[in-house]
Amino acid sequence: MSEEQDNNKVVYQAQSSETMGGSASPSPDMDYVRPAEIPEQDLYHGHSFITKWVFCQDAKVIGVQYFLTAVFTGIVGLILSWLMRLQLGFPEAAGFMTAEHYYQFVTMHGMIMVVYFLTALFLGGFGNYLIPLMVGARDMVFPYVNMISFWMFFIAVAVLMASFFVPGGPTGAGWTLYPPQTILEGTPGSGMGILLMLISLSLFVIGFTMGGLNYLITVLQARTRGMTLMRMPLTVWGIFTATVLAMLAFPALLVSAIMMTLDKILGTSFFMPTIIQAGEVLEYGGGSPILFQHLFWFFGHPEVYIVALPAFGIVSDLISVHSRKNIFGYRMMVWAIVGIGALSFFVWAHHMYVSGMNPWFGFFFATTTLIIAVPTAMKVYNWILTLWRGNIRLNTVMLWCLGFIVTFVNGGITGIFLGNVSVDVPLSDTYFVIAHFHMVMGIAPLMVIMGAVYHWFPLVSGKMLDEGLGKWHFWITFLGAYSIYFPMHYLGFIGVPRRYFEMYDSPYMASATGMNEFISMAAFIVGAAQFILIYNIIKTLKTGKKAGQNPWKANSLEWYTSTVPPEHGNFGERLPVVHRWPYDFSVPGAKEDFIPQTTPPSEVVHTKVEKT
Amino acid sequence: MTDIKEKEQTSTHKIGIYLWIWGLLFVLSFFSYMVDWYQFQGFLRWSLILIFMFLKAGLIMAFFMHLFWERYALVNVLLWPMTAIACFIFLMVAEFEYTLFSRAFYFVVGGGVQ
Amino acid sequence: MHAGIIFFLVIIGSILFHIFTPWYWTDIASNWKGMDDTITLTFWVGGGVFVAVCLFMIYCVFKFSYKEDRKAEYKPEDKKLERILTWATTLGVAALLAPGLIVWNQYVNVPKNAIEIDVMAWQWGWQYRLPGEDGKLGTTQVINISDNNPFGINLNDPYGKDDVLIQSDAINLKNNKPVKILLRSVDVLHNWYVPQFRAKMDAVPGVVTYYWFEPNKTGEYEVLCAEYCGVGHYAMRGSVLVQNDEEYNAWLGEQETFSDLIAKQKNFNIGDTKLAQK
Amino acid sequence: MADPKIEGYQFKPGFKGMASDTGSDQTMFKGVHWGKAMMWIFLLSDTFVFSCFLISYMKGRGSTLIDWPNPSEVFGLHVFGVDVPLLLIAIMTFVLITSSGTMALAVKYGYEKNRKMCGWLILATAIGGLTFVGMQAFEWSKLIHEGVRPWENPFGAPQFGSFFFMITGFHGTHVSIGVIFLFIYAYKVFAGHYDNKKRGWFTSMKGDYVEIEILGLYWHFVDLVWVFIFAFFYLW
Repeated sequence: MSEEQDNNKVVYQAQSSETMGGSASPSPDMDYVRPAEIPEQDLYHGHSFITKWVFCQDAKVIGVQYFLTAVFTGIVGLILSWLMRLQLGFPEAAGFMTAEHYYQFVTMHGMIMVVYFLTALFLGGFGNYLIPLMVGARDMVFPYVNMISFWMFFIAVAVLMASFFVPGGPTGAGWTLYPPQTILEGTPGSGMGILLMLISLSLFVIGFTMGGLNYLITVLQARTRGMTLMRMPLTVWGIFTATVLAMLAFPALLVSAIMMTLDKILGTSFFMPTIIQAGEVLEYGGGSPILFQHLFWFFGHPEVYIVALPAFGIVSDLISVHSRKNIFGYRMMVWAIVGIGALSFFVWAHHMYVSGMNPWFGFFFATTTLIIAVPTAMKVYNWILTLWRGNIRLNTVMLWCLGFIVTFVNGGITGIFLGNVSVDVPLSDTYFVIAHFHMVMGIAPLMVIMGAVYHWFPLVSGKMLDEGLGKWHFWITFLGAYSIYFPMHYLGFIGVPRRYFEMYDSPYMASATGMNEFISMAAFIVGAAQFILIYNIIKTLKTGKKAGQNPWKANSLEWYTSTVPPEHGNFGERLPVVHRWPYDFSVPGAKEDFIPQTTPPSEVVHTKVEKT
Repeated sequence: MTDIKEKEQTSTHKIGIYLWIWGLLFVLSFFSYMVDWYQFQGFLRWSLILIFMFLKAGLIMAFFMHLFWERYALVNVLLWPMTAIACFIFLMVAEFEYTLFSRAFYFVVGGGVQ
Repeated sequence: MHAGIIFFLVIIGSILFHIFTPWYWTDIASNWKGMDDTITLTFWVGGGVFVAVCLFMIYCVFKFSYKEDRKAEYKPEDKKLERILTWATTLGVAALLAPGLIVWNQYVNVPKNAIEIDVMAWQWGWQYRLPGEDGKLGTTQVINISDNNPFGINLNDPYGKDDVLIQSDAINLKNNKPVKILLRSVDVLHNWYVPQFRAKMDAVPGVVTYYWFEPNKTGEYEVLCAEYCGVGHYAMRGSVLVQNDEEYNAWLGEQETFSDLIAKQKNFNIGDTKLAQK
Repeated sequence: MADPKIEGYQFKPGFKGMASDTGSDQTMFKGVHWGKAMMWIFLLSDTFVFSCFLISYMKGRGSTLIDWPNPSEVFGLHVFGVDVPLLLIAIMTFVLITSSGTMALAVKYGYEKNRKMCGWLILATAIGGLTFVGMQAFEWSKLIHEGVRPWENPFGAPQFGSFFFMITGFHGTHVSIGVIFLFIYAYKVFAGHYDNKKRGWFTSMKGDYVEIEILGLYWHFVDLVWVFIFAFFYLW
């Protein structure tokens, strides 16, 4: 054993004896971990304000930058959704809104929430902050590229927001941007609006590729000693797999954006067949609109899982920590994440059952889609089986997790409706679809984000968020959001089509008026409730109580940094050495109900540890 | 990374192998060109084009890009995602045939063929 | 504890909402009862799983909420339980998938005796074309469309001459007779959707798409556009009148054919590509 | 490359090795430099970009009713009174493969720390790339002169021009970026930045000859893509 090895062990023994108390006699053989393959990372430490906080190369600062920018776009998206609900619930009060405005709001709301809010928040925000900490790295492997990644994202957001102020306004083509209408006169924002949208998306993809390479290589090549892939927290697994999906799915978006840009500005006909509009034959011909849909959904379906998988991972960790129990079936959880990720590339056209594609695809895609239901269901079982015989802390974090389970199962079940090809026929393009995807990839991931914010805020800021405010925040959000989207499914059953500016002159739809008013009211309240969190954060930063190290008594490495909040370089003098998975909670024989990942086996020989 | 490791990695290959592959690539490119020169048509043309293409691609990846010498962990990570592309290609072939049929039938040929 | 109670009330509320909801699907008026049945099946299986999972979760919240002196169970894996759950789920999913695929097989295979109807969509309206006595529709091209040839029928196609043209957003259908809806669009995506018939399909410019159904209840129904097609999307309505044989035949007899239209127009000029204005 | 030696790690061959590499701690790709792993993953992503372009091309070409122009004639050259099909493209292929070969040798000499040889070979590669871009510019101008535009062309389906300019343009952009980097790295090699571990201009990280292999990977990829474009666009 090398000298370095010995030194290292002294350090972690000192560290872990604080938490574990006394231990059995250490046996050097059983604690052996291979020496480091890679020398210490060469880090650039910022000195000025600019290099420390603006063009910063520290992944944690970049994570927070991503987080704040994404939250800003999220608030814009929220306001847009309010405006939409105002029109749908109370059209008289929304007299200022024309159909053009409405469709622009719909489009921007969708695009912002899916790409610029959820994707950026989970991968850019949580990914940057948590990956290096959780795998025991000093920083992301390419800090400089990581910084550029954020600023590309920032420019992409700026370009997107600029489209609100150009002549013609932002694009109103629906977030799916289906040609031909996207670039034709009959759609609002078909001039500058759509161009800025496509440019912004391309910038996002480029910026994201830079970030994504960082996340992947950090997970694959920069783990600390002892950290095998099967000892990584599920959060890292979720973000890692989502990043793999992003690296492989965003190319399709980039390609379709480039082709559509060329259709728009050069008059090529990739997606444009012969078209007559307003009595004139346009200079297009021979293109195929369905090709765009295939490209878009080849990106779009993995995109759904890019949002969902990090949420799956994070919620697994939160549930495990707060029910003081190991995650049930860790191996199954990992394989489910990987399996869902891999399968997500073979299901894209289930968004296109009634798009006029080759009808025989229906059989293939319905089958692959329903196969995905199996690993997803296994994850749900494992979450609730983790609660089973746990010791559940019913704090705000756990409430968000429970809220996630309810909304996710609800949305997952309606997914089986929509994935099963002939069931999809009557329901597609109706409010059922809206209710489904908001429940499953709007509300459910949002619940996880909120839970994660309450869980990791003490790490980021060193202070505990207020529990009382947190509970109010949760209950208003959960009950409100549930009462928005649960009844909305039934509007879909009636057959109310989506993307209707107004709809009340059809006899069977008139009954939906009252429902729409109710949904709108709930939407206003839920939206407003999010400001409780902002208030809570401001209040906590000013007067909150100190969190101290590891307030939740968690096992994973991010809570074992040299300082709280962690400084640049994360772990002080020596990197931690990992000896076990991060879920050793309530191990029989252990003194406390948790064993940190850094605890060597020799210290816990008297416990009945089954998995390391 | 580490200096020690780099020195170990410098056990590079003999120059001969690169020259061989280089030569093969020229020969294969020449063959591909001959496919056009002699105007082979139909199945023969397509299969020859594909064979030469995959051979060239394989040689470049395996030797110039060193995949032949890389460990399976890396090779598999790089090659498995291609199944998604293969699936995409396969389905888009079915899709363009369907589109072509639809266009030809409803816009040009019509009921006359039945 | 209150958390568990509220979650429980949410689940109970969901069930009650489903039982007492005044919002549910419209009375079906076509042969696609199979779709409704599959939905119902999915609803019971899925709803059952939803309620079961949530109730189990609530039970755990009541039973296992935090106590200082209790230690949670330590059991990283239970291979047997996981295997049982996997197979049970797989079976359940297969049971839902099978009827779905069977119905889809009917959906893509149009019966031989179906009447073809050409539904032409544009921003923002519909018009229809029925085959004439030869039972076949003529071919069309978007570039042929003009005031004189509102459907863009190819003039050299003999099958097109007797086609019945209905330049209105209202169409009549014969009760209990399958129809094959051939959708085409001259500009952007549209979708000819009657909620009571359940079926739908996008109209895509550049190709012709299809679906079929058999109306089995007389009456008038509203047609909605179900694929976003620009600012007028929400106002793009039409109507369908399902009639008995005699009424339908009487209506059909009054309609103009393409040859009638040609005869009516003295200066037939194909080069003039003005879309018929409504 | 032969397997590097890693203290305390037992290398196994083939799929067994894959399992043990994946299951081990610290790194999954044993002995693979971070930058090299990054370049590989980036190339994987870029492969998807080009695949999507080529798949779109297949779908577009396959579903058009208008005849596709015969590339053999369109890209033919009239030299010395004979029509030679695809002559320019054949030369371009030749040039690109030549540059790929010089790059492969540059990587080899880089690892052998043969500064001079490595530098000259990179420079040769850069010049090859530049020649390629130049010929592509000539080809573009010739076609534009003949009336081929992204939205129309005199030979047949309008998508021909669209896909031609888009795909070769995107590939040409890759080549151009590669050429720029080749010149930069040639300078860095000649200046000895990798021998004295000079810190980079932007990233302030120390350089190493492994960067030549990373650059080489990119350059071979560009060549690889050309193999596919050559087969699908010019020969098919």
